[in-house]
Amino acid sequence: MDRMPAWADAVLVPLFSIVLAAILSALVILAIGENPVEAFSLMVDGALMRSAGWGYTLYYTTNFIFTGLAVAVAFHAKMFNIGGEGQAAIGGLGVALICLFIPWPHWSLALIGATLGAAAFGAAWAFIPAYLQAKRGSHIVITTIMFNFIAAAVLNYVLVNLLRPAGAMDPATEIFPQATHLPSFQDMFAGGGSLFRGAPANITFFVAVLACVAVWLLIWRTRLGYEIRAFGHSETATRYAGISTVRITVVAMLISGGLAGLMAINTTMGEAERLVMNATEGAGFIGIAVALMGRSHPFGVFLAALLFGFLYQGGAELALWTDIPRELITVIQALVILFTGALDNMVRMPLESVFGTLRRRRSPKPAPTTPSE
Amino acid sequence: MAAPEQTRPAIELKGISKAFGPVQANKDISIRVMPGTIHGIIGENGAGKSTLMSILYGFYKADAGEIFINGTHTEIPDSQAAIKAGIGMVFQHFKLVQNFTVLENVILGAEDGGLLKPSLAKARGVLKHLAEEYELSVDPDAKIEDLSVGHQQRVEILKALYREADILILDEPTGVLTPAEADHLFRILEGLKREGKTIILITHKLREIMEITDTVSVMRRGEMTATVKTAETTPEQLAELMVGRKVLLRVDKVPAQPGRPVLEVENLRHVDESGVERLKGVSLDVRAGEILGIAGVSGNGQSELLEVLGGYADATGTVRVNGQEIPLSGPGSDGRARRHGGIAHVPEDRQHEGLIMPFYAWENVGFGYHDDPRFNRGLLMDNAALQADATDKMKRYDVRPPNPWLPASSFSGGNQQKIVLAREIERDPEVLLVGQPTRGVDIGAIEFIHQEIVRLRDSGKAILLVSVELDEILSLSDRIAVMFDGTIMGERLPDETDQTELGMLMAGMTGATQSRSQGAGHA
Amino acid sequence: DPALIYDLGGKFDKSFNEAAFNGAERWSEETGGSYRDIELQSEAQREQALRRFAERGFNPIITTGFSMSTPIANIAADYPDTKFVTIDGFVDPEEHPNVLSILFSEHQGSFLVGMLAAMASESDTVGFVGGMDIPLIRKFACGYAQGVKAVNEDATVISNMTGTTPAAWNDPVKGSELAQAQISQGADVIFAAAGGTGLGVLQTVADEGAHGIGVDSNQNYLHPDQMLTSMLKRVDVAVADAMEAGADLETGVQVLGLAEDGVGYAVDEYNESLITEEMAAAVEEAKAQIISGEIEVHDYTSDDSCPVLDF
Amino acid sequence: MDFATILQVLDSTVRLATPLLLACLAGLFSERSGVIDIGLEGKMLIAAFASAAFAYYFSQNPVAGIGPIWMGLLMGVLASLAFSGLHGLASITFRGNQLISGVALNFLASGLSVLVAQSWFHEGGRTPSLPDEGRFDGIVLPGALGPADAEAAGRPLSELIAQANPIQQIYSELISGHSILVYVAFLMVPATWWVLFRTRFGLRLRAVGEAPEAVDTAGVSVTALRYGALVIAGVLCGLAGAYLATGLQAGFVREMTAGRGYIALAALIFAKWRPWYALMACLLFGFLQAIALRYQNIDLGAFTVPVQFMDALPYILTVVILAGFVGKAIPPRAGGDPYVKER
Ligand SMILES: Nc1ncnc2c1ncn2[C@@H]1O[C@H](COP(=O)(O)OP(=O)(O)OP(=O)(O)O)[C@@H](O)[C@H]1O
Ligand SMILES: Nc1ncnc2c1ncn2[C@@H]1O[C@H](COP(=O)(O)OP(=O)(O)OP(=O)(O)O)[C@@H](O)[C@H]1O
Ligand SMILES: [Mg+2]
Ligand SMILES: [Mg+2]
Repeated sequence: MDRMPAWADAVLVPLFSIVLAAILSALVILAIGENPVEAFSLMVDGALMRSAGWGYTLYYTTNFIFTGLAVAVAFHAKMFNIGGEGQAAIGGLGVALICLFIPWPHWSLALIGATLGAAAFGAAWAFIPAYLQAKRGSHIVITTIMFNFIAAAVLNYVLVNLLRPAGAMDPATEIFPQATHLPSFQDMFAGGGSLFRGAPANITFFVAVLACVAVWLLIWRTRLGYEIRAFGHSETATRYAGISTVRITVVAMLISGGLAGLMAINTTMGEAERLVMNATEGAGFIGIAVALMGRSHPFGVFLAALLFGFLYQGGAELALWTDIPRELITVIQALVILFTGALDNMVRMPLESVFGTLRRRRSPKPAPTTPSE
Repeated sequence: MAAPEQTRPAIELKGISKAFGPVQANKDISIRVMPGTIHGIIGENGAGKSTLMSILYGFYKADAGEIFINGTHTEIPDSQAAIKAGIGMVFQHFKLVQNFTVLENVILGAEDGGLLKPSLAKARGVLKHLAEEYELSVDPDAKIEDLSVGHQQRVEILKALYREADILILDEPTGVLTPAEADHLFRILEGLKREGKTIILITHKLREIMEITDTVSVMRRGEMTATVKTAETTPEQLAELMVGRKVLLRVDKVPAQPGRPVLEVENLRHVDESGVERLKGVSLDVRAGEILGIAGVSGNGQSELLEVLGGYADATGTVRVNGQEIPLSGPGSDGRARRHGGIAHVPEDRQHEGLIMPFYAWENVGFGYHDDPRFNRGLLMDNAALQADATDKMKRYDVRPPNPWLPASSFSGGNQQKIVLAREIERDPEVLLVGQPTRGVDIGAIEFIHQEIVRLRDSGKAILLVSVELDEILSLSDRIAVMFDGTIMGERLPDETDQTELGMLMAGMTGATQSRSQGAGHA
Repeated sequence: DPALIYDLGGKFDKSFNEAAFNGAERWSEETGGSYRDIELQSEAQREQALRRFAERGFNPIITTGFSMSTPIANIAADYPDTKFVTIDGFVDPEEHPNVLSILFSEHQGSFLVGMLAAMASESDTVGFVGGMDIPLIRKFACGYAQGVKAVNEDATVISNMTGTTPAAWNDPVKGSELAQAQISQGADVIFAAAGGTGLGVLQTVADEGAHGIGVDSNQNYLHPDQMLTSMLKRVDVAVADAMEAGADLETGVQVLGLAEDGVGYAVDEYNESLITEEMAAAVEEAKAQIISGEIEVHDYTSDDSCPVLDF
Repeated sequence: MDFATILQVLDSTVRLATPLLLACLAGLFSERSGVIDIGLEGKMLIAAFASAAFAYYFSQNPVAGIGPIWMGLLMGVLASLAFSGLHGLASITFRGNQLISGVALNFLASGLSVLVAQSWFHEGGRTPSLPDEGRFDGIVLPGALGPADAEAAGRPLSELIAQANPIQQIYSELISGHSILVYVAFLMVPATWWVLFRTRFGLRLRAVGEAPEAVDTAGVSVTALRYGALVIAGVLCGLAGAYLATGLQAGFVREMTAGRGYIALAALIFAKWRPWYALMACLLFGFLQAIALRYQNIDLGAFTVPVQFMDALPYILTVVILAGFVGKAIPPRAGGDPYVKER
């Protein structure tokens, strides 16, 4: 068992893993009779070489940051929140109600209101599973899966029967009032030019970045975060310390649900400017992959979200200009998750022995030490 | 007794080395053990004893070295091979399936044929036989999780015997046993020895080494420093070989100066989750500047007593600290409230309760006190303050290595215990609850831990000590209460009692020696 | 060149989007022209695809599905020289002169297949399976039920929706069970308007010896002599026509109903054995009356209510 | 609800429960061995695709002596096994994160099935409709009324059954007439119980999920046991997928598992990782769905219960039952942790 330097573990392992995933993806592309080089350059071109491409990449990234953070916070408390999808959907309902029924004078106030609303609704949707887990031991994985389905039904009912403008075909609310429209990257950075033209990335991205910082502070700098982590590692020890397990379970899930709910600001208020059905589009599930890949650390979540944002946007470009089915992107995502997340030791083990050999060569006799002395 | 010189050694290890990453756990170790003997191995925490034995059992693979069993060179790449070579091992941390029955655990890996029924039937017969032969009786249909540690250990031994092991390795078998259980174990070992089996015994207790082994090896920092005939050595000499300096084997303390009662407990009752009454009206008090030792066979309510007083089990009755009644259930009865009320608690199980193993040492040094204003600035925690505090405490308690940036899991048991003690004692509590303070800890660390507890007593604090080590109870306590079946059987003064009498009380027998000096220690 | 954007269901949904694809292919075969198309996978891509195609000079840009109308309204003004077509969606022609909205009178077509269903039913019970409870599907259901009641006032219409998540459109197993349930309640003709889920409905209907009605494209071939008919929605024609017109496409609003042959019912070699002469005559008569306005089929989406069916 | 309706609902329950049951038992084997498997969905999906694709292929290019449906089944199982192997590679051999591996497999199946289907059949990611020889027929048990009787009597089967005596009704409607995979699935329950609690393999399997170090020190290979469990899980998921595509349906449609893998996972937890409870849990889920499908718009006079409510009802009831009656589920202790000897 050889150890390698921390930088190698943090940089080389993911790098090699992604390269492996890319090689396998290229083989898949070859197998369906397309040109992998062309495909990859299209993706990079479309996602990273144009400002609008970035605008899309960052838009998706924003979604994944929120859902990724949501899953990550729950993970720290050793809970597996599969309910991000439902919490985000209900968060959308919160955003819609706040935007539609409160006359906001300015978007900035509306953003604050919607942030609170989205978080409150998302948290509320996580509350019952959390409470049942804490009080009745009902497994949070089952209950959150169930609440995803229930959320879809609620949203379907509300959009078709209650919030849809009369006569409209779309099961969606009407467009939110002008005053609630959030500034997009184009509004913020283009200065009348065509920078970020048409891209949906908006000020919510910065809310997401703030959320990363806030979650980092929460988990590693506050008492609550300390208690959440302690609970996640050892329930018996938290009881010994006098930390209420019920409180931590519920609070961690409320925060998790609230973060998932925040995603709705981006999709609903920032992009669509109305609430549509299925606005979450599976981002809740992507959040699981993002959190796992990001090792539940906000910075890792940010990077993983960026990677998935790139894949989403690159995939869209691919679909636009080639006949490659959109499912290719799903396959690439799967390979990236597999190699960076689950097969990372496949890369790490050989690397470790390489570093081990290097070290032995430098110092022929390993210095005998025992750490307990 | 010992086998004649000309017979080949049952076990011979030559030049065994093993490294875990940068740590050299075993360095060129050679050892011979004659058949039909009991061979002891002692050494400080982390000296490499367990590693060496795990190599012999095929659990770890040695980096270098050879193994000879009964004179023949034997490759032991895995436990299967070790079992085939006639080796059985009882690990320090038992390798049992908790929700299996005894029988199932015994046959696991040694089944005859694809179906369980015949194997179980056969094992039942063999177990009965073994039980008679070696005083190894356990209910074959009991679930492991329902058994006491002592019985669990018997299952481990049965597992080895069922596989017809001729060589039995026991890694710190008495660390978790009561004196009675330990005596019983030694009777079993003597019986096995008579049958011609070879036994390797790892322990931290010199008394046991002296009592039962034929030869003894001492390990230090991965090396085998000495092997001697037990008859030709003394505990003091062994201790010095182990630690590299003179060790005080008895607690050095002045007589207590007890003050007013600080902790008063009256009629404490507690019912556990499965509805069993664990505390049946316990009353006791602990005075300032005294150590009250609670002796008892584990499972008689001592753990529950600590949990209730420590604030994580509900109870009825009255508990007063400095005359102030404290709540025993509902709000204000949790561990946090207890700490604010001046009760500090060194829990019995440091790995599951006292520490968060993946947390850094400095995070653990704040655990339970993390809401202390000293460690907080507004909404955020003041990590710098915590780290400074931890560095300081770790230095003072001689935690090795004194690095607050290591996770708790990478400290040895003794050093983990020091971290917990440092945290609890240094808060200067009114009352200190201590459970099994030296379980699995080497003698060097035991000496230190005992000194610290006495020092706290001498500063006028009340200390409630729970331990299954009668030696520890007898040498540390100023007054001894014996618990049996959720009640206090009686109180004794350490100078006026002995192991035999305490043992009787612990077994629930009051008999003739009825309460020689109730309350006499209060004077 | 023209470009075509399919709705989230994807190009090969065997009904609505596939009809658009077929129209485009036919146009391409007939004229030798080429076109670009894309299957969306997320809401945000709607605008993206529109813009990217417009920027690259594709014209006209044809979209399917009502969900495209809002994105088109958002971006149309940015590309005044590009013509946009929204099939099933509505964009105000006053505000956006470069948009053509094509709407179909699905309720009329559904009415006709409803009549056929009622006439073919021996149990006087017919079924409807919709993909999701949304206005468009209610429009189908309501027209269908009206057709049924027009033939037989006492007939029962069992109406079911498959779900509330996107999986509702792709769960043939659930469709199958719904069909079983309806059949066991007596239904012997079932109209499936549920995408991939509908395939499960039609399969089970065929397995159980009842009759199915397909939707959007002509699905009669799926189960010869078992499919009563298919409710046609000539998205293919609309797409081919728009591509044909190219950059000179006339914008505004088109409503394609029975009169324009925009909707209808399919009779071909796979189902002619099932459509008797009286049935054909009755349906043709009703068709004429609808065109002339003698019969007015209520459109659910006009006032969000249906006179003959509760939702 | 009359007798016939009850029977039909139960009949539907059996069909809906079967894929859940197979997947749930797959999860049971895997998780009992200490490998958490949220990739059930993906394995089912890829098996559904492979079975349909090859059943179709072999119905077009027949191999003498073997029915295309059996080739389809075989390939479905093999596909699922391949996924199981990948999961094992990641989570056993390379000690990776089992959750991530499962998530990745779900994505992979969802993408790969459509991608390959499109590349082979050009029908938009589905397989062509299977001809009859590519599908599993219902089996008419001896003495039960079946299609043959219906043909002989010249009346529909349902009518025949409705007129039979109640025992015969139950027998013919509910018990007889399912595809072979249904019977396999139900027989798997006692089989699983027997293997788990009556055989050496079962003992070791349960042990390795609880305390792998105990198994290791007893001289048994943890790795081999866990791979063994994954193989069984792969086969069972393969059957589940094949049942969806070739038993219940006549072909593969994208995402046709529609979340059943997750429901099976829920059922597994619900069942506390025990085979008979798993049967009960899956039947319960199937029953709730069957009821919800049958009674979509309940008219309560003044007020119609919306379809969305009925649609969500199975999920709501699951939560209620879970919270009210089931209580805490304790998973196999070693679940989710890769076994590392040198801790
Ligand atoms: N699994 C492991 N991984 C890494 N290092 C280990 C491992 N086990 C032991 N070590 C290292 O090997 C050394 C010897 O450990 P070992 O457990 O053999 O000590 P020990 O003598 O049994 O101690 P104790 O008396 O506490 O039981 C330790 O100091 C530690 O650094
Ligand atoms: N994962 C690890 N990495 C590095 N060192 C380890 C690891 N696990 C254990 N050790 C080392 O192994 C040694 C012995 O560990 P072990 O868990 O046996 O504790 P211990 O000292 O034996 O305590 P106890 O006797 O109470 O069990 C310690 O010195 C510890 O530093
Ligand atoms: Mg040890
Ligand atoms: Mg140890």
